[in-house]
Amino acid sequence: MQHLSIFPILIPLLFGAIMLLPPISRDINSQRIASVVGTLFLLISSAVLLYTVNSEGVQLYALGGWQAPFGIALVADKVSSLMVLLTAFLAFAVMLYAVAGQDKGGAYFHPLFMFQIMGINGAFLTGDIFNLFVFFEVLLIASYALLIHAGGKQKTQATMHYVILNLVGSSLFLFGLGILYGTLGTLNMADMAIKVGQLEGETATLAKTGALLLLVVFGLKAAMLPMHFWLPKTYASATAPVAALFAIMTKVGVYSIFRVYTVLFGEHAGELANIATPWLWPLALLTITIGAIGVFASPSIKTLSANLVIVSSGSLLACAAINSEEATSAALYYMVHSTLASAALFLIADIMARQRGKAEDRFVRSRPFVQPKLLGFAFAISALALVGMPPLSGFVGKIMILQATQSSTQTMWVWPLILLGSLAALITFSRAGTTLFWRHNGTAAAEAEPAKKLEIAGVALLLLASPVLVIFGGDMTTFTQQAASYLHDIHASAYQLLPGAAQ
Amino acid sequence: MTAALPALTLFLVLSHAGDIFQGERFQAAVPWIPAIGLELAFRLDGLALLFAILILGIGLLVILYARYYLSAQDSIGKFYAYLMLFMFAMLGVVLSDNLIQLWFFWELTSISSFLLISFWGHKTDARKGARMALTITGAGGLALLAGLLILGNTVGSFSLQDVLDSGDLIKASANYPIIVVLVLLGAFTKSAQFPFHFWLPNAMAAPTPVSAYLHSATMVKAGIFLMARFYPALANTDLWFLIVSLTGLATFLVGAYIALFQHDLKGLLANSTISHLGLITLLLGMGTDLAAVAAIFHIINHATFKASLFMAAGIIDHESGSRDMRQLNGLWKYMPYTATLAMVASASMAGVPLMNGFLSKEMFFTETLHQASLGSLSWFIPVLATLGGVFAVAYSTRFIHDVFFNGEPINLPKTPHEPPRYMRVPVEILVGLCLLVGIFPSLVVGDLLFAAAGATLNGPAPTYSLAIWHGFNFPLLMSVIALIGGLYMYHNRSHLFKFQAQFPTSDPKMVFEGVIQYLVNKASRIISMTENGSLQRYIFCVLALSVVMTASSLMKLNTTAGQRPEIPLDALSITCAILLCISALATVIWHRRRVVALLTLSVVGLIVSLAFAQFSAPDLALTQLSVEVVTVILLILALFFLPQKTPKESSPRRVVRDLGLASLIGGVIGTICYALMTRPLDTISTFFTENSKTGGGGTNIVNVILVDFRGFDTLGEITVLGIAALGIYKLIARMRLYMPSSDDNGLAWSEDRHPILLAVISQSLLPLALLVSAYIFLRGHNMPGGGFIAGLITSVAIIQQYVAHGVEWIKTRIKLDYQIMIGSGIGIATLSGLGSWVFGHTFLSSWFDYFYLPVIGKFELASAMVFDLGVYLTVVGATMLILANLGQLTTSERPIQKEHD
Amino acid sequence: MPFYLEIIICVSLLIGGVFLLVGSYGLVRLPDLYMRLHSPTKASTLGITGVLLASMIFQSHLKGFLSIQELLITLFLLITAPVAANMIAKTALHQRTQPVEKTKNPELIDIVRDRESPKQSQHEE
Amino acid sequence: MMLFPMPFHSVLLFVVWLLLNNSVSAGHMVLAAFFAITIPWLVSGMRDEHPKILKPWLAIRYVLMVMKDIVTANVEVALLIVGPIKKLQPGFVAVPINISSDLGITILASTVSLTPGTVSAEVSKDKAWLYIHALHLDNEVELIESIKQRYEAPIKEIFGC
Amino acid sequence: MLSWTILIVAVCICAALILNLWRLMKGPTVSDRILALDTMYINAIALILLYGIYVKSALYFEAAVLIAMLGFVSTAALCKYLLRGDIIE
Amino acid sequence: MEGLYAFCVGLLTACGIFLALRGRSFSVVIGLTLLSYAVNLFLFASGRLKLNAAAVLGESEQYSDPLPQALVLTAIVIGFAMTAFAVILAMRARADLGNDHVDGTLPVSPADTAQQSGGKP
Ligand code: NA
Ligand code: NA
Repeated sequence: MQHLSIFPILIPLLFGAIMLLPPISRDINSQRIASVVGTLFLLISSAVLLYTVNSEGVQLYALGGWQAPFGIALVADKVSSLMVLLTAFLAFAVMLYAVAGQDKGGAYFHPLFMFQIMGINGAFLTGDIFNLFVFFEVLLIASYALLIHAGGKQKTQATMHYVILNLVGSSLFLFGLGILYGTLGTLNMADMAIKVGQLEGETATLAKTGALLLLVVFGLKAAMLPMHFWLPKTYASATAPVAALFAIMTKVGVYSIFRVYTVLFGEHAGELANIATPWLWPLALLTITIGAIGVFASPSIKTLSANLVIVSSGSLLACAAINSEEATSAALYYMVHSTLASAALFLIADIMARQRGKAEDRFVRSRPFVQPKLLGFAFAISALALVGMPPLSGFVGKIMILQATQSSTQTMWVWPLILLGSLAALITFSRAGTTLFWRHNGTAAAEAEPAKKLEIAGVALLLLASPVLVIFGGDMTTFTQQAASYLHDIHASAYQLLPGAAQ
Repeated sequence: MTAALPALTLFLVLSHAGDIFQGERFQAAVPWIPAIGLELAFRLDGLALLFAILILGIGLLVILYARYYLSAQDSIGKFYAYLMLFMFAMLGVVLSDNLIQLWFFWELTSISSFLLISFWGHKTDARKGARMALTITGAGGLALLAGLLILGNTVGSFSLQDVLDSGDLIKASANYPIIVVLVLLGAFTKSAQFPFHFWLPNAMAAPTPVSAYLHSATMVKAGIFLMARFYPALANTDLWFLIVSLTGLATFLVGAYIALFQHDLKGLLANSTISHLGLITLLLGMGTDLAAVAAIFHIINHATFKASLFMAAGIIDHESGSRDMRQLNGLWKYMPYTATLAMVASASMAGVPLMNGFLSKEMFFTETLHQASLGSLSWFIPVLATLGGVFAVAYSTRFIHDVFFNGEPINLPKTPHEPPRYMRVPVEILVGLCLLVGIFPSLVVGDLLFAAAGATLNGPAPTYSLAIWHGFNFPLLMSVIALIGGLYMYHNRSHLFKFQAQFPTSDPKMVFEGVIQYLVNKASRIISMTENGSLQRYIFCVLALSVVMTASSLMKLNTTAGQRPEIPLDALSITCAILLCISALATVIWHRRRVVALLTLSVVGLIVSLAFAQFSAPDLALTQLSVEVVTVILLILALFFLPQKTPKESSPRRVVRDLGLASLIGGVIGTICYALMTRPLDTISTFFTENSKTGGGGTNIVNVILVDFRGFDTLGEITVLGIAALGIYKLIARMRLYMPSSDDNGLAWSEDRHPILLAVISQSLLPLALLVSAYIFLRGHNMPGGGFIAGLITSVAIIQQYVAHGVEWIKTRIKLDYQIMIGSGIGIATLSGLGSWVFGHTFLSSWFDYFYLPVIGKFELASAMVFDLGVYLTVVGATMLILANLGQLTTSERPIQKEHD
Repeated sequence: MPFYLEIIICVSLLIGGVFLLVGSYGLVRLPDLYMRLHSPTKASTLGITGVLLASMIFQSHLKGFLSIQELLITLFLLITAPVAANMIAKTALHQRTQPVEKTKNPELIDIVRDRESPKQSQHEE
Repeated sequence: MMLFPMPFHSVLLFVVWLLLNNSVSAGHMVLAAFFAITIPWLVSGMRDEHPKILKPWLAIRYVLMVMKDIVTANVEVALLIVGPIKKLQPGFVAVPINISSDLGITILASTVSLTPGTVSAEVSKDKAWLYIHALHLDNEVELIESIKQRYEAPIKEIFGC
Repeated sequence: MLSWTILIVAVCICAALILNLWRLMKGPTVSDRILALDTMYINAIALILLYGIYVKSALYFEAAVLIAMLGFVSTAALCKYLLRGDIIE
Repeated sequence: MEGLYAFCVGLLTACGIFLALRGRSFSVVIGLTLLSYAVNLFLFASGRLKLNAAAVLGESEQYSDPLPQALVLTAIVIGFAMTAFAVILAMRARADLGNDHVDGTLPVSPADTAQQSGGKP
């Protein structure tokens, strides 16, 4: 399939547009069917894409027939197609959950969801830095709109903060892009990677400022300290499917950091080699720290999951700072794992909150659940995965990250933080679990609604991923290692993508 | 049913026993996740066999026992599931031949034990006890992981066999102390070694079968197993000896001491377990091969007598309703058979001859005597060991005397009686074993012990004799002292109890919870300090970080100006710059008078457009102008619903701080901007200039870039616009706004809703504006213009109608569904891109050609125009969806709810 | 460029420039809003017409054919300037902006604001 | 009429299109005609009923006259502005009008604004009075008379109301 | 000659713009400021056309048309706001 | 000219950021608008300034860099969409939270505290 690599962008885009048109726009049920079908298509095409990339190598897609570096090119390599498949899987599972009823409570949930996916996939696939900006904006604006889904004061306020911070971030993004274009004269990331190496002297200094501004922007998306403040409230206030979908959002920032600071400003960048590391390193560690503290302080599951997202971001950023193939491989595995696990937890938190009456998902004594066994099982699985305890995928990612630290200084900092972070999560989860499931008064609330079948199916899909990631951990890690070595190999990740590039 | 699986497994394991006794070792490995060193690797050697037999054998007995122990309300299925899970995990630990896999199962034991301890989760004790156990063992597990990873990295392999074979390498490595400490942390926490011992008594909130199984025979032994397993790799150094044996000694004494003062039967047993675990640890720490043998032997013995004692305690609890030794008295009368069994087991615990406990304790005493690692202080160890023995005898005696004799029961909830037949069977078997081992040691466990010891030492086991009688020697003397001293101590226990009562008792549970709560509070304080909910602070952080990052690298810029010649200044530009700067500053100064700020902002926008025009960007000028107007209209709309003035609320200090940051960033950005502009640049843009006409079919290069070279950006851009409109619609749909009845001066609004002149003129302007927008649209490809600007012009023209005539008037006259416009706009743009697929080109490949028609002449058709039409429709649809819906907010008729609820 | 064309262009440009300046000068100089309203609506309209005329001639010469696009701008301005002035006047009246004291018929102001008819109000008096 | 719901606008649009494109080529004629038909057709719904121009030639004469007045007005006003301000005698004037259509009133008001020294400030609710502000009010009655004669009368005649 | 004239006219327009700005800053009423902005739009049109003559290009014409059209809309909207608060009602 | 241009960009940035740091949604929106002007000018300048060089074939002898112009166009549109959303969100926040403070809660102003602590005579 010649056009395979653009499917992950076009499918959600077309489905989103069609859902704005009659007759589908008039009826929620047909929108639901369209959404599920759309995400299923997306899942299939993403899987085929990954398979194709794995068997045939990188898929380049020159939009409009204009070859890079002049036109915009999509680059489906192992890294991006993995992320796209992850997004598709997440989207499908979350959509199953959403169509059970959470999509009500506001207009346009389905088209917005589709556009959000489109933005995320676009950001993963694009090989052009300005196009990356555009897709960032697509996913951001869709996320703004989804955040306010189903209304409420907290949502409004959290959205306000999120929107304005990101507007500032977008401005910085453009400043950074302007500087990079003004020094490199090109926008294609592969072309930039090649040209960066030739920069010297003051032009290089200028380019560095631009690169660092981009780091701030990506750091903001990835919730890097001190720019993580927006995350807990934003995620905790979002409607469950939205929060679950947001689990991938910080990963977009992390992914961009990997793309930009390993390919563009990696080993080969001459004077600008590894410019992000001195900043990423301390900030990543501090992010893990504040995330772990946040985990410890969390009063409710949603906040807990949000803080876990921060911890995972910090861990991924630490991998980016280590800047080695092993670290990147670890990050890729961990990214897949933590995205799905935290998404599942957001959904479970929602089901729980709906069954506990006023107590919602807070760690206080309350009425018992309507479906204690089901929820307990789901909760336990997601908790184990997120804490990083065997037999679920968290431990693999954790060990990979630990193993990726190379110098003893790195080990000295990363290991205690990651392990203590796990301990904080373990303690909080055990406190949470025992309180939520065993500290009861009264009987199950009459108005509490049990989880619907589709909701369970969505959660189950997400949870199932975790053991699968362990069982097929060997294949999975082989894949991430290949993907990582591709990313770190400038000849593969830059020179090969430019038909006319001088070697 | 449940028992079938363990029984089968036990059978399988035992079927290999013969070979193992011959010194064989079974190993099997399948690769799993090589990236983390994990492979599916199992080994069955003497040590593994010993533990497997313990786990499966006692497991079977516990399954049988639990069948009678649990009440009808308890879900026995759940219990068995957890138990099987635990059994599986334990087997995994002992059979692992890979470090990571070992840890994998190690953590599984923590999890399954958490589930078992909290089986009665409705009880506070159970929840807290389980949490504590999980926290301690979990923390230890993490330390263990770190230790194993370093160990594996040091050896270069995660295969257990490789590790065991590289003892010298490990001990020579600089990492050795770290490895030892981390691995031992894992072991000590699991085996409840001092100072981590406190979780074990609190884990007694679990059902008794769990205690019997986990907290005597198996889980707590996992830590011991770990030390035994890594014995060849890590032991036999001074560091090992110091840490392990001293910890073991301390645990041995502390456990024994505390056990004596427990009133709860299970509490006594738990602390006695701690003490015995300490004993084994002490043995493992000593570093001699014989000590290791003694340790292994005691593992077997402790498992048998302690499991039976727990079961007996469970029977007592079950049949009398209490475990409090102050209530329980004289049960001999009610359950003599059980009492007998318990007495035998206790005797073993106390180390009475003819019992298995005696044998291993003798070996223990022997080893303490041969210990010289503490130099001249080595005599301490046998003395303290004997003291521990005294306490052991004392609490064993208490267990028997205080429960089965010592008067009549007090206020028992139930009248005690013998348990059901089959509930006793497991106890009988275990007690029988105690005796059998005690009397015929080498016959019963000789082979097993020998194989296990060999496996532990990763070599041949030393020579030892498993005899009941070794003649009169020091160990025997120590045993005698312990027995007599223990009985004496028990007899005079009231003094001791009084002595103990002076000390304030502290419930470790409360302390632990208190510590956790303290940490949680601290954490909450930190979080609420950092995430204080102030957006301004968040923005400040982002900006401060970016300024620190950029400024730090900008410092290295020696000269700001580059080589590129600058354009000379002219009066016009200076005037415009003055206008721009003054207006911008005025906007800042007057930002609290909102309407005025809006006016000055408009000036800024106007000048920016002029600047674009001046510097050869007519398209930008046009776009900026039209966007500017729509933005201002939007802001005016917003002004009505927002307060019209801003109160003054920033403190001078904050103003200065913000001014500082703002000017710093402004300075940085200005500097970079200047530095960039004055340096030459080699760009890819010549390609666009060369291919615009030939490849894109248009002379307006910017537009060709927008709809062709980088049409994908534009597709994204209109999607953003469309999404924004949808989002805004969502925002508006549930908005309930304040509508001021007067302006900020308190003046009532004018009554003239639609000024006549404005209304009439607007109607005339509309067709003209549409024509202009058609013009701009059509010429866009070749001249400044295009779908976006055309769309905005159309929108502004329609908005003008709204302003002049109001929503109601428009509603009756115009039937446009803006949502459909957005959808079809995005759809058309996408489809125009998909069209190229038909011709085998990539998405958004453009097509254009020149045609000739009579009369009309030559004209161009291009797919880019279809794309641009999509842009146009989206822009109009989005802008109008926003503004028209916003306008409807104040009309008497609320917006039609398109919600799906 | 032929000299006569250049002259015409220069003259119209100068007229335009001067009138624009005068219009803006009046905006600064005149004492009250109602009077200021006159200067941009008129002086500036003529000023812009001058510049437009010059531009028209110049562009026609440049392109070699009659370029009268600029008439469109004139058309727009002629249509919109009076309405803009009217709206601003209405706003000023609504906001109780007082004219200079020497203004004739000051009693009309309240009537104008309320859009009453003068005789009617006189009757009521 | 179905084809040209707004004949005046159609003509205007046709001309303006050619103006915009600076071309009278056949292709642009066709396009101009196309827009002259489609745009009025599109927006005809968005209109109140307005009187038709009954006397187009008079209308053209009126436009030319106003043009001339605009030039004089501008010169006059310019002189007033740069001249001594103290001598200026501003004032409000109520002009009675008896044009019934909104379009007529608007045209009158616009004309007044564009011509010597006067700005239309307001139209009374009953549309019987046009309030104007004069920059220099010598003779109120004369001003009213000149407005009525010079502008109101032809407008009434053009639209026949 | 033309270039000199352009210079003079440019100075005139610059001066006019500065005067507009002065009125915009001075006020005193919001109506004054709106009037100043409206006049500024007209001067900006003149400026663009003059620039077009200066650089001998017709590319800037549309910008002038747009200012003429859109400037009015924003003036009208601002006035409507001051009159009625809600500009689309 | 470049210096003047850069100065203006810097000033706009500073003004925008200062306003974005104020507490009220309207000020923030105005500030972000100013900031986006600065951003657009900056991005535009990354292609270097050229006079009389519009990127339209046949209209000038040399052409300014068209690529940043196209980028700025995209940025303007996106900025517009974002600003629009932010404006309406500000209104929604006022409706939901009762005030227009970006934090949704009114800070205790120094004046108020002074009044409270200063005590009444
Ligand atoms: Na007793
Ligand atoms: Na309204």
